[in-house]
Amino acid sequence: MSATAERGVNALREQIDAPVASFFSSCVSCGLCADACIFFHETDDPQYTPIRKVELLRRVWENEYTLFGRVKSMVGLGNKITDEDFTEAERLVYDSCTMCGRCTMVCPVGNDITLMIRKMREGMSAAGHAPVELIGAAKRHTKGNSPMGDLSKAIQAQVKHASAETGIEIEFDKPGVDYLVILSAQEIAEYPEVIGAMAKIFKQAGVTWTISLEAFEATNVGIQIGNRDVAKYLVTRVVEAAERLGVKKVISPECGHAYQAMRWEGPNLIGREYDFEVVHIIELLDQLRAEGKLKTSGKDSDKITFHDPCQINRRGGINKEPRRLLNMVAENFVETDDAGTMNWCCSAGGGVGANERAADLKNAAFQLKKRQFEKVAPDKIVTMCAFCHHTLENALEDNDMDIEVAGLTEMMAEYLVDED
Amino acid sequence: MQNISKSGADVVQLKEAVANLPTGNALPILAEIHEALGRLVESGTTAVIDLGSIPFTGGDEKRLQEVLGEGEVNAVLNAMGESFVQETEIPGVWRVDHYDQQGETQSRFIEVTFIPDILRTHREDAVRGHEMLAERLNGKTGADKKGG
Amino acid sequence: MNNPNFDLLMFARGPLFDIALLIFVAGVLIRVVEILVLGRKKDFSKAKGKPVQQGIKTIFTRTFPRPGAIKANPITIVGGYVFHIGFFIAFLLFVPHIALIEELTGLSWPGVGRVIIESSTVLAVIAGLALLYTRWRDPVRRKLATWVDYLVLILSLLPLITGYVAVNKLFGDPTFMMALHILSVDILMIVFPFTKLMHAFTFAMARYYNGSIQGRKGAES
Amino acid sequence: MPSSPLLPKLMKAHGVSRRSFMKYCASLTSLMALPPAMAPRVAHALETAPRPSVIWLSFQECTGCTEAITRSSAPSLEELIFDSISLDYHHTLQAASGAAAEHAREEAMREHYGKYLVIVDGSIPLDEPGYSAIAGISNLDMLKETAEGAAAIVSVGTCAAYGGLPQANPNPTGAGAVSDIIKDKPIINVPGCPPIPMVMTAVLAHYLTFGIPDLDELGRPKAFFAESIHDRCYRRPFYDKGLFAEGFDDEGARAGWCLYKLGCKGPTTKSVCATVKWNDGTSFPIEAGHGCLGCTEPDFWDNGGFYKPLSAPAGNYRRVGQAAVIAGVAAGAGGAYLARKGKADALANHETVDAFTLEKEEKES
Repeated sequence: MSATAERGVNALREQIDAPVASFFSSCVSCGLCADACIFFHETDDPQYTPIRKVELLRRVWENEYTLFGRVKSMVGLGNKITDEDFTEAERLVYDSCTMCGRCTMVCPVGNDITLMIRKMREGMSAAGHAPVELIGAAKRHTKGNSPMGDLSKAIQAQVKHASAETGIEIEFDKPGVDYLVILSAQEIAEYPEVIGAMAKIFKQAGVTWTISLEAFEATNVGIQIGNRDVAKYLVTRVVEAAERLGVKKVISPECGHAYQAMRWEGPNLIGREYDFEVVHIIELLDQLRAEGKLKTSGKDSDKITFHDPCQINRRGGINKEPRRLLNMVAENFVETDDAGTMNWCCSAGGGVGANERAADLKNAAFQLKKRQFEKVAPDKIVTMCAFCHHTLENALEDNDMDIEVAGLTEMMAEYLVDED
Repeated sequence: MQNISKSGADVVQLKEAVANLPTGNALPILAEIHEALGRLVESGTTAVIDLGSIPFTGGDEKRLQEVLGEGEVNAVLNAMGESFVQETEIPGVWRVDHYDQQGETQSRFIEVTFIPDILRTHREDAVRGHEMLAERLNGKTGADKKGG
Repeated sequence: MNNPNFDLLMFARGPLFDIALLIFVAGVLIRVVEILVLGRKKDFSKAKGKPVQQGIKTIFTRTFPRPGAIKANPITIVGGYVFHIGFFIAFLLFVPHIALIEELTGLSWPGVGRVIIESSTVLAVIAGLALLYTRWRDPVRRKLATWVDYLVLILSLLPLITGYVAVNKLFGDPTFMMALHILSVDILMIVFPFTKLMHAFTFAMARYYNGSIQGRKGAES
Repeated sequence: MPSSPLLPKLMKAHGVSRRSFMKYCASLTSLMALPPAMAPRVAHALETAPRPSVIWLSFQECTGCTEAITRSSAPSLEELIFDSISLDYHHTLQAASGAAAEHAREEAMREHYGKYLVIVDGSIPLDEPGYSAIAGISNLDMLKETAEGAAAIVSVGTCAAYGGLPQANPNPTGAGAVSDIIKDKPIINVPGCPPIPMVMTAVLAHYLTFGIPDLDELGRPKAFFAESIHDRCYRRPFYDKGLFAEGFDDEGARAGWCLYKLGCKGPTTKSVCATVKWNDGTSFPIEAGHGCLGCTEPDFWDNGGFYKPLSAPAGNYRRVGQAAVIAGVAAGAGGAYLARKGKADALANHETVDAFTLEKEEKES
């Protein structure tokens, strides 16, 4: 076994806790998680049964954390993990899993398989088996300030552009404001309209905010790779910036894994509570709506459907908020099958989108979304994750489907009451 | 200690519960009787059913009685204790119940026949009767021989 | 002179039961302690929902499948339900079993009649055979299965089958069948801590953790 | 002594009519659990059967079996059966005593060598033959000696049949059953503590008329020991409905519910108690409100307690259960220590990586 493989096994060892032990003790191999998985659903290949994807973690648990497993190892029946095992697991742990969390919802004994995939990726990455594209992104983000490299110039240009367009001044690193806005690289590069949209909404609602040039990037490739050291390093940048500025809250943008990274994993990565709160942009918009600070006029007459980002709804608990907002501005809002908590993944979350090796699987998985959209036949799909937005847009185009995709914040801003 | 009258009542209650509890065995017996009666009519084959060979409680007995009813013949045998031979309301179906001298049940049968064998005078007894009558005609009184 | 069948019965409910009980109780305790001591790190994220409440709630709510699940896996879900319910009716509501539990623990509750017990047993066995079938024929379950999965399912069915045969005297000497029944239970108890049968205890922990993890985020579970 | 058929003569002497004999045979057939159609064959056999010599040996016993058989109301079927045998030795019943009594036994053995019937009640001490002796002869010797010329042996009562009470744990005398000692003679076991008198006489009647009856694997006549008491019990419907007495004086007991939970051994006990009943068909233990003790089964004294439900474990489960908890917690704590240490070591061994050390190292060869 190579030194990195040993490092991987040790990382798996570190990850095992009472929940994991109770999950593996409870699994009865019923296979019900298979149908919850978009990759199994679309390929019918039993190797994609979710619980199978965490077999290495199970082996470490059995060998090292159970008395009977230890006895088995002592008499030579133990099952040592090799480098080949890690290699074999790559396609299961990275290529055919978006960590969408549907399996976690259907497991009759309550196993959080998605959590275990996350833990598996700790071992995989430590063993040197993370997808090269994700490692590349990690390097870029570490060296620069975003997984796409150095986006300092880009963000300044986009903010300048938004200021010019909206006539609202946006100041970088402004102390004394309530909110710090962070953005996903996808937004900065592809959907910068969101900056102007937020500026308009916040102005109307009287929310004071800023963007930090030190830490404007919300995404955290460490979470997707599944490496806590990398993830900690990246999240620390934002935490330090926010605490230096003394903001009350950090706004997690329309990005799925960034919400997980910033709000739920971050404090645990740095091992303490934050001095500030983290709120998702849609949560904040819904709160402003409830307070009457978000006023819109007019409605979009298009047939609109909503795509739930897994990490924000199913694994993030933001379910009703976007629908309340959408109903303010959409005249003809229809849901797809399984919408809400059990919505299907866009097909490329959890690092799958960046992973070249997984391209075919990704396309196969999208067929499910395609059928769902075809059934509803919307004019427009609204979502609240820039990466879902990006994936859907490209996949729809590849599949010759002429449906517009939009971000929810942007759409809300479009129908904002013009008070001036 | 329990109140005596109360426990006495309990015993009575239990006895009654036991005595009247049907096991449900009357029904198959009745079906068997019906079939046997058919054979008797068709081919003259007789049949005997031993009521002691299956659990048969007071409740079952009652049910049997209800269906079969009471017929025309009612004979009492006095042979080592009493025996009751009764034709039921269903001609051809007889109840034969043997008791010992103490009046305890010895055996209980249903006979499906034209006449239960036990009612007939048997040849050996007739022979003995022939001898007895001759003795009596020879001047001896029957009285001193009685019970001998 | 001995009755070998009775001797086997006495062995099954005597020394072997003691051994089985020892292995079962000690084994389950070891397994549960082993899980609990691993603990989990304090979660520093600020809870949005109510993790403890939702954890407890999920222990119960996860009993019911999500809409549409039955259509995708009818044999596993319906069979699973019928098997579990039938097994527990036969196990927990048959009075001789209650008498056993009362003897062991002092706890007692009313039982039900033979019709319910026996129909439950028959249904549970049929369901168990269906589960065995789908484990063997369905590609997903077949690939997941190890020989232990088959063993455990068969061992769980044996007490039902032998019990039914013994009580109804279907074949074999009833005392011998009763001995086999108790023997099968002894074996089930012995293998219990070493196999997936442990889910009977740990499912509550797993569901609790699942519910509390989701609950912290205010998400459904 | 005449070995010609005695019964017809006897009946004639008593002025018993043919009709009485028919009635007797019908009842006897019923008692032997033979189909009623067999009655004429029973009658024929009784008329022609030779009167056998019977030697009754009593060993480690309580005389309950003899009491039972002689306490049936007289004159009864039982008595008639006894009238039709020649009871040449029975040390409780015989008038002779001392040397004369033993002489009678030896005489009968000599005269009817190969033809006489031996009835045994009581078990035989094997540890030390001196534990039980008659006229200076140990039970073991007397049994062996008497059995040698016997046509068959009837072991009456559970002690003779299976060892019974004397054999109960810890079996201080090393008591054994007749069948443990005698291997070369037909043995009919009529177990029970005591056996039902009618069953004893019916077995004798069967022996007299048709010879050795059909026996089960425990040497018991199938006619009387083929079915469990539970299957023939009038309380069975309550068992099926799930209605059980919880105590001897609760509502359920008063209503006559099933006694399973009070330790009734009916389900594992084969006997005709529920149908033939006791005291001339008056009642039987379950009808009297007490569970069956299982007295027709081997080792019934040691089969898990009279008042414990059959399904209750029979061993030392309470102590075992406590031991299991202690062992479980101890081993669990041990396992826990190892697991925690393993995890602590893993955390201590954590090699912090960054984006640039995520790639796999080349294997060093």
